[in-house]
Amino acid sequence: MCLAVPHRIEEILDSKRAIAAAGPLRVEVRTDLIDDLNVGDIVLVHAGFAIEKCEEEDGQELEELWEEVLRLAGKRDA
Amino acid sequence: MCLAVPHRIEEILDSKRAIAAAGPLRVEVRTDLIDDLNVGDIVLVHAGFAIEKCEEEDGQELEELWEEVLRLAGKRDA
Amino acid sequence: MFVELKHGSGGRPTQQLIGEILSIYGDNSIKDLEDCALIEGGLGVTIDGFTVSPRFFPGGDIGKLAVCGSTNDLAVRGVKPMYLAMSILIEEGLPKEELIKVVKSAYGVSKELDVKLVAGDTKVLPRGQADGMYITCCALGKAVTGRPWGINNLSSGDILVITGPIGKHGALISALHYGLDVDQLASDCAPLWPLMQPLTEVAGVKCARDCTRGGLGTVLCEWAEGAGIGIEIEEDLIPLDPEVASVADVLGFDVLHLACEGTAVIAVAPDCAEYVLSSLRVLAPNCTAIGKVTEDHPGIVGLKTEIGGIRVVDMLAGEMVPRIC
Amino acid sequence: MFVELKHGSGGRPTQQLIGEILSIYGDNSIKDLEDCALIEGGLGVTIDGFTVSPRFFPGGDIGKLAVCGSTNDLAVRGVKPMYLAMSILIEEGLPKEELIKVVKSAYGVSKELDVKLVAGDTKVLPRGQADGMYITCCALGKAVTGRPWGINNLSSGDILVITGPIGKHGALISALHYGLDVDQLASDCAPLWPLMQPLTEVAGVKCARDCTRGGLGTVLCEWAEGAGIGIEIEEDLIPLDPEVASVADVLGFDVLHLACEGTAVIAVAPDCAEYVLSSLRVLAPNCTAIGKVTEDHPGIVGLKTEIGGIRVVDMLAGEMVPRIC
Amino acid sequence: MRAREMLKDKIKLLCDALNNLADEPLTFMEVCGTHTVAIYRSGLRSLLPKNVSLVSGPGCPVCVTDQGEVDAAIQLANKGDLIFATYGDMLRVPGTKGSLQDLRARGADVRVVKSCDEALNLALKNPTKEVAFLGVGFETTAPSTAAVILEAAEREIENFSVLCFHKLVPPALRLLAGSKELKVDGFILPGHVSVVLGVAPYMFLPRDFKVACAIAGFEALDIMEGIVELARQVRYKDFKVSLLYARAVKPEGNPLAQKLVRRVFDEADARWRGLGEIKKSGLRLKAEFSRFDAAAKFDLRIEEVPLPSGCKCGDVLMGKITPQQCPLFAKRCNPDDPVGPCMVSSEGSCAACYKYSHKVM
Amino acid sequence: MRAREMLKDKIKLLCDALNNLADEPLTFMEVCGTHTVAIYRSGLRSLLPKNVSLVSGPGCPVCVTDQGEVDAAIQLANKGDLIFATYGDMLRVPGTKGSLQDLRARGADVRVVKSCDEALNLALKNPTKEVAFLGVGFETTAPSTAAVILEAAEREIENFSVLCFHKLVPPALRLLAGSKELKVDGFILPGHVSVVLGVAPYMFLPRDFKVACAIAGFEALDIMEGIVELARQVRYKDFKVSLLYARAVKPEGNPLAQKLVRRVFDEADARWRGLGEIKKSGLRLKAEFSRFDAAAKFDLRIEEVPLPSGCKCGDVLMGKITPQQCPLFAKRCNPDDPVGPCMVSSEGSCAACYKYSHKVM
Ligand code: SF4
Ligand code: SF4
Ligand SMILES: [Mg+2]
Ligand SMILES: [Mg+2]
Ligand SMILES: [Mg+2]
Ligand SMILES: [Mg+2]
Ligand SMILES: [Mg+2]
Ligand SMILES: [Mg+2]
Ligand SMILES: [Mg+2]
Ligand SMILES: [Mg+2]
Ligand SMILES: [Mg+2]
Ligand SMILES: [Mg+2]
Repeated sequence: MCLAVPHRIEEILDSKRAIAAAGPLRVEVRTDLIDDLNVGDIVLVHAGFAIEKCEEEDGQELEELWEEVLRLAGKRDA
Repeated sequence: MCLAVPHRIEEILDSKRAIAAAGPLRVEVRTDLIDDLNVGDIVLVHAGFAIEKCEEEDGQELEELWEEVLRLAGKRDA
Repeated sequence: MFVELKHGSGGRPTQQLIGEILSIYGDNSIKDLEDCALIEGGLGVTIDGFTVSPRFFPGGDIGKLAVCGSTNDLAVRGVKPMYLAMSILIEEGLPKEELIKVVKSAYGVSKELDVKLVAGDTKVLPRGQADGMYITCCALGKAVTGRPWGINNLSSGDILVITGPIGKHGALISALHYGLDVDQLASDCAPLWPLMQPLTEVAGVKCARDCTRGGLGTVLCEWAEGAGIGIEIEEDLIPLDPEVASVADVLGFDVLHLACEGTAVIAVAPDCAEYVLSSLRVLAPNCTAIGKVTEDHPGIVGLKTEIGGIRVVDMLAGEMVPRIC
Repeated sequence: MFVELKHGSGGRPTQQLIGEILSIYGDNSIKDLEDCALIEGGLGVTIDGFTVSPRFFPGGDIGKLAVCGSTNDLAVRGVKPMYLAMSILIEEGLPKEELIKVVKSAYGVSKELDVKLVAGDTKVLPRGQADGMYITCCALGKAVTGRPWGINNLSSGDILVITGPIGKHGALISALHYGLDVDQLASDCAPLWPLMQPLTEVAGVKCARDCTRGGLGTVLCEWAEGAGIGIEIEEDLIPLDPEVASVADVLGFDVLHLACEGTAVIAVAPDCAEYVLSSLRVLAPNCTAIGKVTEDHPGIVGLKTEIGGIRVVDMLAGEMVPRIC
Repeated sequence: MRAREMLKDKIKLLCDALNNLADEPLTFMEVCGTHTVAIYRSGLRSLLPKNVSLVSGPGCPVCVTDQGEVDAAIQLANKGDLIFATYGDMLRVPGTKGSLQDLRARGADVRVVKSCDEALNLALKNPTKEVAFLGVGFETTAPSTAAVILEAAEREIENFSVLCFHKLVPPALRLLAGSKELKVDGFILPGHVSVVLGVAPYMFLPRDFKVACAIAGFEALDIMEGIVELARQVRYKDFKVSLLYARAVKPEGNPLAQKLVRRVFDEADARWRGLGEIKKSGLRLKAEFSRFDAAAKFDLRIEEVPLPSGCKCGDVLMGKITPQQCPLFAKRCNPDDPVGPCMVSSEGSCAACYKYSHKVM
Repeated sequence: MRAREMLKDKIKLLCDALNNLADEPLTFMEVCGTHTVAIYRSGLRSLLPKNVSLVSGPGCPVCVTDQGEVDAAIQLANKGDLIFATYGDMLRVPGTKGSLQDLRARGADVRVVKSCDEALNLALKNPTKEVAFLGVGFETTAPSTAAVILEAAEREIENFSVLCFHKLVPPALRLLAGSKELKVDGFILPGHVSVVLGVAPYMFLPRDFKVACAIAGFEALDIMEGIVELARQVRYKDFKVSLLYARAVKPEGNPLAQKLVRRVFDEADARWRGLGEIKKSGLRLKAEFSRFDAAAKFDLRIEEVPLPSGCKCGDVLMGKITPQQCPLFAKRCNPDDPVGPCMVSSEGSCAACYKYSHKVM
């Protein structure tokens, strides 16, 4: 549906534009949809627009799922 | 200066245009510069325009010249 | 029906178009699905048109590409490149220095390979009837292998070796075309004969192919379909530069369909795979075995993925355009 | 400096451009000024790009032209055409039927000559980067003459024979290009090998050339300059169709610069001129002797005109454009 | 190397868990086409237990763009002296008479852009020409179209317009979930749409229809996690919208993007290819921006057009049949010469299926 | 065959007569470039007695178009979004910075037309573009330009204009005949110019300057006749304008063509390349047609530009020197890379001379 690739913000050009890098590849992206953007932020880029910042954490529901998975594997208690 | 090639009028298209043939070659020419044009007329065509009708006769001065030439060749009396 | 860009992408529509042309020629043509024909006297012949845009790119230019591309088609059949015939179509208005620069690049590779230019032609096209310049190169040479390399030699158990990371040329050209900025990316454009020559003495080498238009994926599909064999390769084993992976990610391309211009896949009998790899490694340190020929699923290329799943690899189906989804 | 249309006209600017390219290749090229190179094993090689517009014309099409044009370059060196390598550049949007029609024409000539298509390539270019389609043909064959035909054989006294009326292809294409209507005009596009083959057994045949881009005048200048001999031809003897004369008149062209695509000039020793003419006459009833090679004025082609005057013939100097004066 | 081993270990654990959890036949639908492609490309299906199957939903903008909409796009692109800008995805979609790609081959000025922003730049660079952009896509793409239209309005750019066929996912999911013919036990919800929407718009699914739901990312691992979570919800009857893609999706979505969309568009009824008209499932430019509406500007009529005869795209999109069950699949309909839109986009269900599995290994 | 024999017989008779008549060194000037080409192409010079020589006059529109005029043409052709139509002859004429051909190679829309009528058709076919026609040539071509401008006016065509550099032959002949440096015994007058002008405009030549004059056609035979007639006039001191081309030229010329020219143009001073300004030797559009004047419409300035350094075109045009006497001839200046305009047109004196005789046979 919507191919989006994480990019790292390298340089903020103006309130609507930044240079972002997907690995070794640098592109100009629109940043209209993101508040409070900083160099170093990881953003998802879709159709030339950063649509969201990415976090490090997996979130609670994924953690719970993995607890269940490990439990089923006999590596965690029920 | 002004490359002009004799063409034969093949077909009159309108008051300003005719189809003319240079040997086996047919072209459309403008005829604005010629009065009283008829199919079969031989015209000189320069830059897409018929500029004059051609006559069969060589004219008096050319005939006189040839008399002189033949006279000099000893083929005519002085 | 019109000819469309997809017919030039190197994938299945291209194969179909070429098939139609060959069917007109019937028996008056060679239809063995190889990139280079072998005619009497062990002479190898190949021809290719080069229209790359931009004409100058990191790693090469259209002149270097033309000589590499045409002689590589000889090299992968075990044919030593010896002669070139080159035809150049030039758009009116091309700066003369560009032409000279391109010819000098072509000369550079020719000299390196000791290939002689024996016939040439130039035509000039009115402005707007070409994009700068196109080159067609016909390369000729002598087969030096015992038995000619070709897909008919492929058999179950053969090991597939790739000489280096895939997709560099295709990724670079796509990046340039679509305005992506990748400093570190350069085309792999290079002559393959120096790599292939030592292999011509190895009896176990079966077949090789430079992975140009359509990429590694398309070449392997041609092999599988043409020879009626199955192929299995492993994603984890295929060398891939991160730049190429990024370009493919961002534009939505499959790296298996990105063109190489100096990288070949080689099928070798299992007992000499190690020898071939060590021989290649001198000039191609990143060469590696990526899979094998199987009896199973004839006509089909299977890829063992990163997560251990299996999927089918197909030829490129149309024009490669960047996608949002 | 830019490449201009004049560099493609076949005359002196074309020679100069090709000279510059060859000088880059230096010793890595053959520079013998022939249309077809002879390499080891008596193999003849030639390549030519074909970009004719319109693609279909009375007397032929780009496919027929490509096979005739390339194999003719072999034929005029006494090389029997045997193999073809063909590369087609196609503009996106070309109707497929046009492509098929063109390939069928190419096949027609190939079959007539018993020439085999051994290598092929197609590329598709984005709309606006080509004018429909271009073909590059590389033709290969075996030299069957005792000594190779070529300009080095030319010597004083040789008789120059033309195989038919000159300038038909050039006049036709110019007429079509500039919107002149000439019903009876057709290109002379035809394979020359059937004419040349019987001559390969005649020891006195020295040299031949198909009078393509630049026309008979340019070919003879190349001979005179290349071999350091003089040439004399007679206007009255040169066969010329009235259609061609008319097109040249109206556009201000010199018929000696109009291209032929199935008409050759042949230099033969005087003692076998009659034999050659009678042999040619079977297939080329309008062949005729038009002049001779002389010791006088080396490097220069002289034309004895209709009125008995003498003038110098030069290569075509630029692009041929219609003139008003 | 270490990372690869860890990945394989994790996949193994998930497979084991799935085997354990899935004690009855289960059918899950991945709504999003990008999931579809990732599933095929990773060979993930080959790792699933026999009783777990995946069907592909209507999550590809190409596939759901109605044929009448494609025809309107082609009609517009075919006007002389106009630059028609489109995402590459739409190039090959067949309308009633050919595709944008065919038009381009015959001389129309059709340009592939990677973003709506590039289309606006084309308008700036070609001030004497009209530039029309084909606005397709879901909640993910709509905000970028909105941002560009706002910029065009601010800068008073007059030669730019958008042919706006954006669609909204939740109304289509409601239609699917409510269908009697559809038998799915859970949805893998679209990750990037959720980035914009957040979690709330899907809550009706577990609540009203008792189906399992997981918002998942696009790596094979993410998807596998999603599948295991769906199996877990079914097993424990713990139906909810589980957010497994918290790396990118915030529960509230992206409010800024939502605001931009509301600023520029109104919700409107829309026709989905194969599904028919769905209430309030599309976006229409507000009156205030109607000068950027290409359909109004060029007086285009968007007609209702039947699907090509024999094409079962509607059923495929609904998950009612697999692509292989369409009688045209891999015969008259293939990626080189697609009949229906599902065969066009490489993430269309039929194309993905063709590419990765029509040959049985 | 019979015709060829007769032709050769006639030429022989004319040569004999010339030998007989020319009892002193004679120099004749062919004014017209088409004569120049015909003379070279027929090898006629090789048949003349040693004491009869021919020099080429200023009769090629290309050669006499002033460099400032060429620069203006190039300036105009270089404007974007304009179609510049020209006779093929002008394509290679070098201006101060390159030629129209160079411009075209770099992307300007320069079209070769065979007539002014074709240029007008271009304007009709490209209504959104300006079409400018480069109007060069003498009395022969001016009537066609006039006719087309009248048509454009009647049909109210607004995107068509003419950059008008037409020149008139008699004023230039007066300048030549009056020059002290010029030593010619007779003029072969231009046949096709005479078709339009008739005989009267040349009468001043025998009357005021005691030079022989013959109006001749363009076949080698015609020219030979002209030369013999000139020799005859000198021998018998019978100076007049002898009309040997009565097949095409009427004594009164073509009154209709003359009328058209008067209707559309006024006489004006004009600059001739190498000769400088000559009073009333050019044609300017009447005020009534000024909307078709490209120079006015596009505000072009026609500057006075010196000839390229070393170029002796002026002296060649005046017949003061032969092309071979120019130090650049066949060295820096040749048809592939012309320095002066006389080397450009194939009927330019230098080009004709280069082509047919720079190699000494
Ligand atoms: S296979 Fe083709 S025709 Fe059938 S549903 Fe898919 S897209 Fe439509
Ligand atoms: S040879 Fe060239 S430079 Fe000399 S006068 Fe002629 S045109 Fe001018
Ligand atoms: Mg090849
Ligand atoms: Mg190749
Ligand atoms: Mg190859
Ligand atoms: Mg050639
Ligand atoms: Mg171009
Ligand atoms: Mg050749
Ligand atoms: Mg040739
Ligand atoms: Mg030749
Ligand atoms: Mg090829
Ligand atoms: Mg075109």
